[in-house]
Amino acid sequence: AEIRVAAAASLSDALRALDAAYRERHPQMQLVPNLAASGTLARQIVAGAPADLFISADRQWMDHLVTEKRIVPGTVRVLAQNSLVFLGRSDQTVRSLADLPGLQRIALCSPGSSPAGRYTEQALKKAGLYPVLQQNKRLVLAKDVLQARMYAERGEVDGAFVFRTDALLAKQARILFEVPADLHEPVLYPVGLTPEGARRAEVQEFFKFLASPEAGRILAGFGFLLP
Amino acid sequence: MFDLTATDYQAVALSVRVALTATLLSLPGGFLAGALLSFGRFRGRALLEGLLNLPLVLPPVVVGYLLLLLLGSNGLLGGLLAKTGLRIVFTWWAAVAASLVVGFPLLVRAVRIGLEEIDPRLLQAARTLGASRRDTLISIVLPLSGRALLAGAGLMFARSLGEFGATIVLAGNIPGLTQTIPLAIFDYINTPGGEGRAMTLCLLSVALSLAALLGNEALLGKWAKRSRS
Amino acid sequence: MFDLTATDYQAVALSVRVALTATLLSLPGGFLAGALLSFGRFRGRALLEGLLNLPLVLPPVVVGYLLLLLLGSNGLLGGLLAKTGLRIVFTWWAAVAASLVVGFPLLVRAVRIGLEEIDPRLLQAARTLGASRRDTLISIVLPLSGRALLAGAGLMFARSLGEFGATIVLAGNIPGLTQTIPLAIFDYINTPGGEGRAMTLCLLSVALSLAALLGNEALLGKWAKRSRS
Amino acid sequence: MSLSLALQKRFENFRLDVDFRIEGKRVGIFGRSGSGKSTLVHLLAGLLEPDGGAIRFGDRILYDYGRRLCLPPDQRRVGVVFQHSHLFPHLSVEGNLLYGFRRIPKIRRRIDPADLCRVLDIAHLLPRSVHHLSGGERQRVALGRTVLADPQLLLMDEPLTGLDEKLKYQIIPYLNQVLTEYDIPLLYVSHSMNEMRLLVEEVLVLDGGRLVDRTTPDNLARQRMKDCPMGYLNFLRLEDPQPRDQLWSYRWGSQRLMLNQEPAAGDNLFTLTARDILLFRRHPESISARNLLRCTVREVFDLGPRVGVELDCGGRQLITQMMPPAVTELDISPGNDLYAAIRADAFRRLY
Amino acid sequence: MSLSLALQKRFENFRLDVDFRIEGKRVGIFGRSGSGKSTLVHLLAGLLEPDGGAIRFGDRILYDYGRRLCLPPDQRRVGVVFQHSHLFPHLSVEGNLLYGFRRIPKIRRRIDPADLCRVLDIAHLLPRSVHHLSGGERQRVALGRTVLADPQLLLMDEPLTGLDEKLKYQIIPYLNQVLTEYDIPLLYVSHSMNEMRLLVEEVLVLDGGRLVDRTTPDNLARQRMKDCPMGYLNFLRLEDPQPRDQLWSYRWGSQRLMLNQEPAAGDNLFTLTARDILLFRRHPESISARNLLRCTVREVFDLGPRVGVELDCGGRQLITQMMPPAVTELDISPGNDLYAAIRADAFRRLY
Ligand SMILES: Nc1ncnc2c1ncn2[C@@H]1O[C@H](COP(=O)(O)OP(=O)(O)OP(=O)(O)O)[C@@H](O)[C@H]1O
Ligand SMILES: Nc1ncnc2c1ncn2[C@@H]1O[C@H](COP(=O)(O)OP(=O)(O)OP(=O)(O)O)[C@@H](O)[C@H]1O
Ligand SMILES: [Mg+2]
Ligand SMILES: [Mg+2]
Repeated sequence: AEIRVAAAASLSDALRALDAAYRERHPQMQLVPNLAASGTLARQIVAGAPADLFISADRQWMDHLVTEKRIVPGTVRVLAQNSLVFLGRSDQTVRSLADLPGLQRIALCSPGSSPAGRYTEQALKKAGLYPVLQQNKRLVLAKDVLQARMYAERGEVDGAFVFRTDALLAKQARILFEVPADLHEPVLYPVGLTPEGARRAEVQEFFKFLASPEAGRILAGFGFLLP
Repeated sequence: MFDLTATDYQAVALSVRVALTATLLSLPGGFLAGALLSFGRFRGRALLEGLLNLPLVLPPVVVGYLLLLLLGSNGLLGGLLAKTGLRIVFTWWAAVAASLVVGFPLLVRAVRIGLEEIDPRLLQAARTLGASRRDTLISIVLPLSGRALLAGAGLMFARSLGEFGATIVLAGNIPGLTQTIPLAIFDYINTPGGEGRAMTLCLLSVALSLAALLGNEALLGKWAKRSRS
Repeated sequence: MFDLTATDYQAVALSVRVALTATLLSLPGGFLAGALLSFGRFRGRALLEGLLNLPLVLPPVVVGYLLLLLLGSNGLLGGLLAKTGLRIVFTWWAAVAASLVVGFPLLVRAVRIGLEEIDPRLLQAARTLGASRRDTLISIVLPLSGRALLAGAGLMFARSLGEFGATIVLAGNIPGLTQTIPLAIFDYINTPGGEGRAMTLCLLSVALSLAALLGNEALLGKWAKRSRS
Repeated sequence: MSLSLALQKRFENFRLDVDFRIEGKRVGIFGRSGSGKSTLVHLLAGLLEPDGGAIRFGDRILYDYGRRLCLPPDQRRVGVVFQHSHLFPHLSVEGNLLYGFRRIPKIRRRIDPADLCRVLDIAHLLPRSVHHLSGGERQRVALGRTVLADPQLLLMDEPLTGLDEKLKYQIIPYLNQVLTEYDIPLLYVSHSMNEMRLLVEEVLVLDGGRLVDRTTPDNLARQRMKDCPMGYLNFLRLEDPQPRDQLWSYRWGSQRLMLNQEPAAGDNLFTLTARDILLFRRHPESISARNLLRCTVREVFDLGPRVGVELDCGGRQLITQMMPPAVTELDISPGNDLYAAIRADAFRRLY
Repeated sequence: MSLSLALQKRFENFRLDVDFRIEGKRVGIFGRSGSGKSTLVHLLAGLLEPDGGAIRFGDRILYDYGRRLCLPPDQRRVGVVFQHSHLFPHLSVEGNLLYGFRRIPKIRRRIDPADLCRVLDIAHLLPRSVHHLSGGERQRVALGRTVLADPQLLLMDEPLTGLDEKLKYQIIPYLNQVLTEYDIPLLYVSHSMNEMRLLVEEVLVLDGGRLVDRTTPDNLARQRMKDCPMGYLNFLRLEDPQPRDQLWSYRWGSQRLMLNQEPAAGDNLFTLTARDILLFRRHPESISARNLLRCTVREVFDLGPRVGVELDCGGRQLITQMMPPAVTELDISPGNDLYAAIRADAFRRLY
């Protein structure tokens, strides 16, 4: 049988590993992933997309679906956590948020469209840096984390705010510093079942697996933090 | 570099199927719409024109959302279709629908340019020989706009191969089912070390459309320039 | 519903500026490329054709990425430009460049359809009257492809207004600097509850292109059908 | 045909305003370049909408401004052969020929395409594309195409202009035959007086968009005798050829004429210029001319410096011309009898 | 002009293969529809590439297959007036006329556009668009456009076919004048014998893509006397008109002729059909004809059933025709003297 998983694109690799691990135990089960931005997935599910399980990169979209009655409220829980880091070329000497005003171009994800962006905005605002950087047009808003990382890697920007898991995949760039966790809401990946999913026993089964230590190990292997 | 997986091949096959289907499906409508806009004199012509061009002006993602609103199982048309047991969203037909809507304005415009260069005296001659308006459209205008239709079809096919934004929203990104080449590329870019494969897929896509375009050109060449008498 | 912010207005103004600039800049090249492909018989014609159509086939994001590789500060051309103090990436010129590359194949194809419908006997007449090949191109072909150029320009303008994928990569999404309408829409649409504003911007965009298209139509109408003698 | 029309059409630099009624089966439209002939043809065919007026053909109203009625071209059953051929470039010669024909219900088809092709000498072109036909070939195909569509009224706008003389005179009798056989009325635009006289019964003369004269082609030819290098051309349709004395004797009305021309299959139409006719007041005792006809003067008319004389020869008309002194000398006035001498070699076969 | 060409060109259903050399200034190309006339024109102008052969014009090589040389049309300085006008639709009449003219270096411009417009009667059309010109108007503009481009060789492909007779004969003398004044050689394609005789010195006859005859237009006209309804047409260029006895006396060679035609400004070119000439063996005592010329038989030639006679009248040539018995009766053979009678009203003004 198929388990239809709508998952944020940043989880695609982890999901593939989870699928492989789960199939060893349940060879008859097949994961059918639909990978896109959380917002896209949420809207698809609202529009009636077939999905059993939704893994969002963001609380907001999960809440949105709960209010739209497309996610069963009691099933929502946190699958994994992530943290925000500043990624840049190795030759950069930036050490903390305080060094940012000296930079020319800083990439972050668009706060409107991407959770990473929203967290970054919160942190920068809390640190009192946002208005300055914004006014001097230092901020380049990327569509998503991938694009922000790509700017950093190619040196188009002096640095980019991305998730830790994404930063670990960088080749030319390295993590310059971690953004203090108290400057923004926690970065959570909530998972929840749709009403269709909640009705299916095999989906419940997989949902349980996601909470298992084995699944936790796999996620940790990709750099995620466990709740 | 050419170590493509089974799903990659599926993506390629799906892309070709989707682009071809979208192109073929759109030809009759494209010709009619072009003819309507070129020769028709009716109220709301500007509106129709605007509506047709909408998909060109809007970001494809938005087009995808609007289509989703329309065709989704809770949507206006989707609800009706669902009653007949038809389901478009998240099937490969959704990819076809996305390509169709996004590429249609390109086709129509190509057709119009061709139509407007047809010597009206040929149409006059046909009318005096007893052909009605519609008959003239089919027996004279259609064959004479063959080149333009072909050129538009080439455009449409290429555009369909590259269509991403509307497709990912309307069809979802489901490997083997709705994952066309651009979506697969998107996936690889999201994967560490996937760049090589992404590149391979890009090249494949380019090769495909080049082949299509060259075939198109060859056909165009054969099709003598013949809208003149 | 019409509570647009200042940055929204900036986005609208920027979009118009970008689309207009891209369209105007591409016209001469579009005409020349169209003429070259229509009349030229040279080696590598197929290659040129393929290259020109590349932006059509590739997902716009990929096009943006390739452009970034070329024009980025570490890119092939970008490095050279940087030495002259010119910077394209993350400026509004990047948005222009993205629109230009993505819309160019559409323009060229429109021009070609027009060119190929010109009565070759007119060109023969011009040659026997002492006009060289180039002279004929300018004094006969160019004015006679005015309609096609105009139609292509309309297409290009509309496509530019809707261009998202390549722009966001090459120009970044910097409010007030490089944020065009589609980028703004993208932001709103990905925010729960942002639909209203996204819709408003969509409507604005559509209105803009409708106005452009209608102006285009009016011009086309004036421009009598005259590639026949 | 009974065609009545009152039409106005205004262009920037030109205004057509006509109002007339035609009863004949064959009518010509004559006029200088730019006088509005082609415009009239387009208005009649429904290809151009008039500014006002009405067109009635038989009991059908083709156009009526007052009643806001304007039949589309395909419902008028008015065939047009244009000045330029306007062949369909995507169809073969055969496809072009049969375009209109195929659109007639089978039971109404009356003309055999193969027949027509033979006469127009285009049978060998049938499978070819129309792209590289020569000028004359194109026009013959266009002609065939229109006739095969079996129109109730045929408009022709200088259709034979591009053809060489021989072909032209080969086509005319066939056209005549088709039009008669299938009873198709003709409105024929041309600059050629000969074509007019061979094809039409009445001529409307346009000038500056107005009807300035309506007359018979014969009369028109008489009027234009002085402009034409050959003078007036008499057309004689001769019958019943008999060989006699190494020549041929043909019947013409109640008398016989001697010609040096062999008869041809079909019609025997000959021309005789006005200047080939010698007049005598009394029977000349001996004359080398083989034909000496008794005839009566019907009419004497002015021709600029010369004088035209219309004779009645046994019921047939003959026109000749002379200088004013000769008129007095021969006492030529209506009702007087004369002798007309014509050489056997003066006749030219037209077809 | 000294034009030598050897050309081959093959189409699916047609093959042109010619090899000739022209020395005259004015040459005509005559032939039935589909004989390859237009093809030859296109090859000469460089609009169609031959399969092989060579074209040499004066000391310039326009094409040589062996040397892989093929001058482009704009470097050939060969002007073409096409069968259809091919006016540039985006230019006004004036823009069309001056298209080639503007491309000549200023110092080389020799023809005054205003002059030409007057003669072609198109001055009033100048500001108009070319879209709604009538057929004749279009062709006159095309004619003017080509002449204004000042070609070294002018090719004309049935350029006057669409014009009415009057206009045609108005244009010919001017064309003659322009060609003479600016020394432009002419290659003229037409079906019209009269145009040929008025414009060219030599005629090449094509048939089935091959040169089957080359002759003078006069000879061609003689050969075709039997086909033509009017017989042979003598062209007489008369000079020094003097009024006499209510008529006009003109000088023709060493003698004078009486005509009833008033002189016109410029040339006085008249036609006289072969049948307007009466021959007498001895001086007829009295005759109403105002002209009685002493002449010598130069040549007697066969004309099917009839006989053509070429006369020498005081150094000028006159051609007439008669039946064989009359030849014996009048003892017509080369060298014999005769009298030719011509009526004063037998002459027709051409221009
Ligand atoms: N659609 C139009 N718009 C403006 N002027 C026009 C239009 N059609 C014709 N004319 C003008 O009207 C006049 C009459 O044109 P028309 O074609 O009827 O002449 P015609 O008698 O057929 O001449 P020809 O013998 O040369 O063919 C011309 O002066 C022409 O320029
Ligand atoms: N490009 C071509 N391809 C094939 N056949 C051609 C081509 N051009 C001309 N022909 C054929 O060659 C023959 C000669 O054509 P051409 O136009 O030279 O005749 P023409 O002597 O000018 O006749 P007309 O007096 O009717 O104009 C015709 O049978 C024509 O169909
Ligand atoms: Mg006309
Ligand atoms: Mg020809």
